Amino acid sequence: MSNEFAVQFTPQEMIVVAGARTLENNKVVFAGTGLPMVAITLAQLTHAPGIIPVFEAGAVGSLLTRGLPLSVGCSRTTSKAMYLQGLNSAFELAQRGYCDYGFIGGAEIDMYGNLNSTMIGAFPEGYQKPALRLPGSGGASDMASSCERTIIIMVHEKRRFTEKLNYLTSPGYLDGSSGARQRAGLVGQGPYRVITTRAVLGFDEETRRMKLLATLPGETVSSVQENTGFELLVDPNVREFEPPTQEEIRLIREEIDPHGYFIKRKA
Amino acid sequence: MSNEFAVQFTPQEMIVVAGARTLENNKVVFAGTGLPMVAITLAQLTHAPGIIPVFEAGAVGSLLTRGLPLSVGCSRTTSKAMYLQGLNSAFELAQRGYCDYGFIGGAEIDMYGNLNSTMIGAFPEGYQKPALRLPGSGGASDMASSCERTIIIMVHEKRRFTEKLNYLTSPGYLDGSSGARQRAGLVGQGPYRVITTRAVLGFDEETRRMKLLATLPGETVSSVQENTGFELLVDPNVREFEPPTQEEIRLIREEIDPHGYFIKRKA
Amino acid sequence: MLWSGLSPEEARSFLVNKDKSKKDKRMGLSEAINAFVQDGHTLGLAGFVNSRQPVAAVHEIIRQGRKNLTLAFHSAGLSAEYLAGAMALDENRFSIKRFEFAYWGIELFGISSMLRYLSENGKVELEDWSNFNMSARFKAGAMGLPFIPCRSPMGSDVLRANRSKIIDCPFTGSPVAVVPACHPNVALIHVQEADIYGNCRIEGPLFTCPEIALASAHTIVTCERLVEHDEMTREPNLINIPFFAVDAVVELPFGAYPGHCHGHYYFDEVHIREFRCAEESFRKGERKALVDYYSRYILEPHDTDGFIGQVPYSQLRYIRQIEKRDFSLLNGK
Amino acid sequence: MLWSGLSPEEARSFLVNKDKSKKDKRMGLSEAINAFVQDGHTLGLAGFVNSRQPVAAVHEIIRQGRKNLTLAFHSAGLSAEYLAGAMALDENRFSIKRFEFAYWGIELFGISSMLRYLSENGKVELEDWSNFNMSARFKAGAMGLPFIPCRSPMGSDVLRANRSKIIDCPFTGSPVAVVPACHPNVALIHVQEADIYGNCRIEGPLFTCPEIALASAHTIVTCERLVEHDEMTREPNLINIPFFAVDAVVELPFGAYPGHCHGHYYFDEVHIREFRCAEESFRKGERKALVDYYSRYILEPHDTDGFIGQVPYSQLRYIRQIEKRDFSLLNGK
Repeated sequence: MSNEFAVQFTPQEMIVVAGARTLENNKVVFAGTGLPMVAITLAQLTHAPGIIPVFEAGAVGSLLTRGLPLSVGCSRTTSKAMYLQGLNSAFELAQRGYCDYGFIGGAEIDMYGNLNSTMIGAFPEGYQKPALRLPGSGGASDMASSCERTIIIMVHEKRRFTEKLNYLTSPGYLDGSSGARQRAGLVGQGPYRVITTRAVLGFDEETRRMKLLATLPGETVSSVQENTGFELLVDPNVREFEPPTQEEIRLIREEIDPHGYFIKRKA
Repeated sequence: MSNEFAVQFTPQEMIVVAGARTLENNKVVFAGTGLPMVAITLAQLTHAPGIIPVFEAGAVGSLLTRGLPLSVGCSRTTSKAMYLQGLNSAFELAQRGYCDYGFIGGAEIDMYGNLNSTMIGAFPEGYQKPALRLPGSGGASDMASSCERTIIIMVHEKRRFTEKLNYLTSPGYLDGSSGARQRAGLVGQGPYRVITTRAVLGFDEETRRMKLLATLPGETVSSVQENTGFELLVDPNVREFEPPTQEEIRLIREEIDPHGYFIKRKA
Repeated sequence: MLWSGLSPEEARSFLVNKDKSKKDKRMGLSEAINAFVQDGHTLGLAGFVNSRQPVAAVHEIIRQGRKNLTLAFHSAGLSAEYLAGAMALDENRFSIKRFEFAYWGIELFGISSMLRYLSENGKVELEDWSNFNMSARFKAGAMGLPFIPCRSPMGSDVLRANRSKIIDCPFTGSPVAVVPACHPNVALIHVQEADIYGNCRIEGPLFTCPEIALASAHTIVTCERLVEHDEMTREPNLINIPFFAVDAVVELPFGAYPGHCHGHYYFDEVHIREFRCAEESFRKGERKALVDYYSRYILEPHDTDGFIGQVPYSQLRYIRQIEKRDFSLLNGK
Repeated sequence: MLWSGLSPEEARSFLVNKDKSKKDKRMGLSEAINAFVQDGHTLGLAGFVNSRQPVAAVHEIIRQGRKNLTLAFHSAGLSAEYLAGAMALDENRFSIKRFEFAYWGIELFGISSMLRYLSENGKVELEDWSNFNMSARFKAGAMGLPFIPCRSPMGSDVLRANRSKIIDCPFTGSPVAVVPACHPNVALIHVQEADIYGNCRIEGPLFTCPEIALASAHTIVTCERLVEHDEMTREPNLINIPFFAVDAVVELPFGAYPGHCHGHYYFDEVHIREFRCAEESFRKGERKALVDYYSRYILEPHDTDGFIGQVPYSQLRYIRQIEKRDFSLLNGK
């Protein structure tokens, strides 16, 4: 039964399942707060028990079996940790090359996988008085800079998938030109996947433009494009992403986030 | 009785006593191996129990009551330590300004308090094939660079007190010109005292040249000058340094270095 | 070049001239804040988001009132939020001039009402950094370096919104960002354990607390409990902040409440939501809830014990219980 | 620019492509040296002077023979001495091309016979650094930075005898030295405790062992004892080297003998003097004592247990006793 597809699930549950499935076993994953933590926990409980999480507050290699952390600085990130220092140490591990993936979110994304989590308004002139002030980079821009690849998790709305960011917080492929990241001095290779409430996307190797790889249940290539503020490339083998299994949904609802901290029961 | 002067003592014992008396209570002293460790132990056991030693291997604030360390990396440096990291941490404390004094030695010294502990031979052309190769800088040059003041401990021989060093390992006042250390990028103020087997010396504030402050028992201004390879300035108030007390000698011989590791019984 | 707090040269000479002896540094919180925190100062806020934030110290600063502070931190939640709320309520009594920071929010509990209020109304200067940037700035300060290289976030607008520079690596020729040291006038740090001399033992993630302590001119430590000096030195490898980087030690159980303190208590979600609701209604134009909150929990109680005394015992018991139960499961002790 | 070992770019891509999974890394010492140490490699020698030096690993390299190695360390005693002695005895079997170092001597036991022999005969390249320089170079490597600033020893000849550069601080304008990262091909590290995955717990001074492990392409750890993984993770704040920086874990009691290993055994002065006498007579032209020493203690025993078996039990007992007695006095345990 448990490998049968679930019938009812929310977009947040779908995104967590898609995120978890994207993670390879035995890789080092530098995780931002919120949905990435839920997805890593799900992956550790299913196909990827050997994932090695890194949290910017300091914990490395934890098993997230002590209750879902409500923050990357919370004590639950330290369960069975194999290294426990602080922010400098965690970011230096990424800068050195120890972190295969960074797993982050943002408020806006452009076609080259650059993210904004700082402000809505005019930059630089309006920086000191933005229309809407967001929390700021945190460690996301550092993960995007120095983890070898980045996995991005986003709510898929047209205003968030935008031609031009209000502010570039976390570097993706920058202007998309060949070697742009290297010229800027970045060491990681850049964005690998964008997991959204509607689709799983990657990036074209030639143009570094965002490319639709799979549509989530209920979506089509054109529904995804309609909800995207720039033109998507579409993979010739674009496919329909498999829905969550009953077991995945059970794990999320009963074991990982029973109180619905990050995964609300209603969409 | 114990505050009476000792009658018999060796030059090494005298130098350790002079070194210990130079140390102020409650100051942070970054100590090199050998005689500086003995002098700090003696100071902690006499007038300066609050001295805070720093050892480059990592220990800070130790009480040297667990037996004389035979190395700055030895476990005896960690007794009652209040911080215990590694080399980077210790040198960073000095670079930051936490270390009032660095306490070091060398094989050669010039009139500006620069030291050589690297090689005898022609530099740079003979660097790869020196006439005599010494152990090298170790942490001495770092202490001389970044501790606020430096106390130097030396065997006083003419060939060691030289007009021109074979190699400048640990910076003193460099060429002696005003502001030379600052122009070179050094943060500490430079040499404070030179404690030798014959004398206690300081530096003239105007010229930064070495200046005789006190002669050790058995020495005179001219005997010190004769054993010095450059012209010494002589303090107008030059005095005779008081001999070791019986108690100081007892501490050295019976409590601090009973096996004579650093303080040989014969000169 | 603006050096908020101390310049590298000032920071060095301040420390050189300071008494670094091992002495009893116990103080009352009010006395410590009064002695070290002055108008115009740059404060280094330690902790991380809502974990081990120096909440008690921040409340005391609000009680005493200060003007034109600069706040420097990587990621803060409650400590920045409380200070900003005090400014929002009465700028003549308490004010902040400038923020140097990477993230300000309350994670799970939402984005910051006060960051929105102050910035969208143009009331403060903001300087934008990444978490690594700010951590590296404190680290450079702790190391006695005027700057340190940091490879992130190159190519971003963050580096255009701050004082970092890009140089070519003298060895590889590749571009690399360099960030200037940060030397706050005063560091505010909450830890689990300290001795009377200021040696501190942090359990769990260290965040950037040791670096902030070592980089600052003065450091005020609040701790859940004082431990005997002999107990502290029995395991020197566990001492994270050495005594000579600390100026005041204040024993204050629940000093990070309503935030989280590893091994002692978890977040109090109930209280944090109460505070955040009051702030959010202020941002939307309704002052009363926030005025009431500050009166009841910060200004009228006079001290931390008074604040904690206002919190229902059941909440305190619950947050201790869930934190300690997790630990006993984990550690088998 | 010469990058002995790996350049920063090579070091990054090597690590990126490496399997970093948590797996059982126990190996025999001979297998580990054979797998990772190649001719022409740069080896990072951890420990400090004669404390926690990787003596057992170094002996095995001598047994297997290697050519044209570069040795990088801050302060070494025995490990450099043993390798250099092997070269002095037979350059066709074992040779060192280059040293990057700050101090090479045996402290109390005198200056190095082998440094004198090799350098005064012009047999090796030397690059001179300070202890802080070398520590900072490993630290830059561990941090993933191509260089790091270091304020010492400015104005000295040391900085003229190496590849460091002086730049003007981009913020203060003052001159500051910058030193290039050091990424050895292989780090050799001896610790007290490790688990089978390579997590290491160091007791006492850390020296620069964590930085060297994190900076190197491969790390071989020898340990006094293997501990259970669950015991190791019970106190994650005490883990100094994380598993993914380690490639081989070899349980080898007395792996730093005749040097000192904090908490386990003190220097064996008797044996160190025996070795040093043999070396010093070699330097003065008499080969036999050194040939005999290497035969008896390194080549014929085949492995570390064989070497330790050649040492009188009374010496082993004594050095354990004085180290452990000191600890029990100190810690009351």
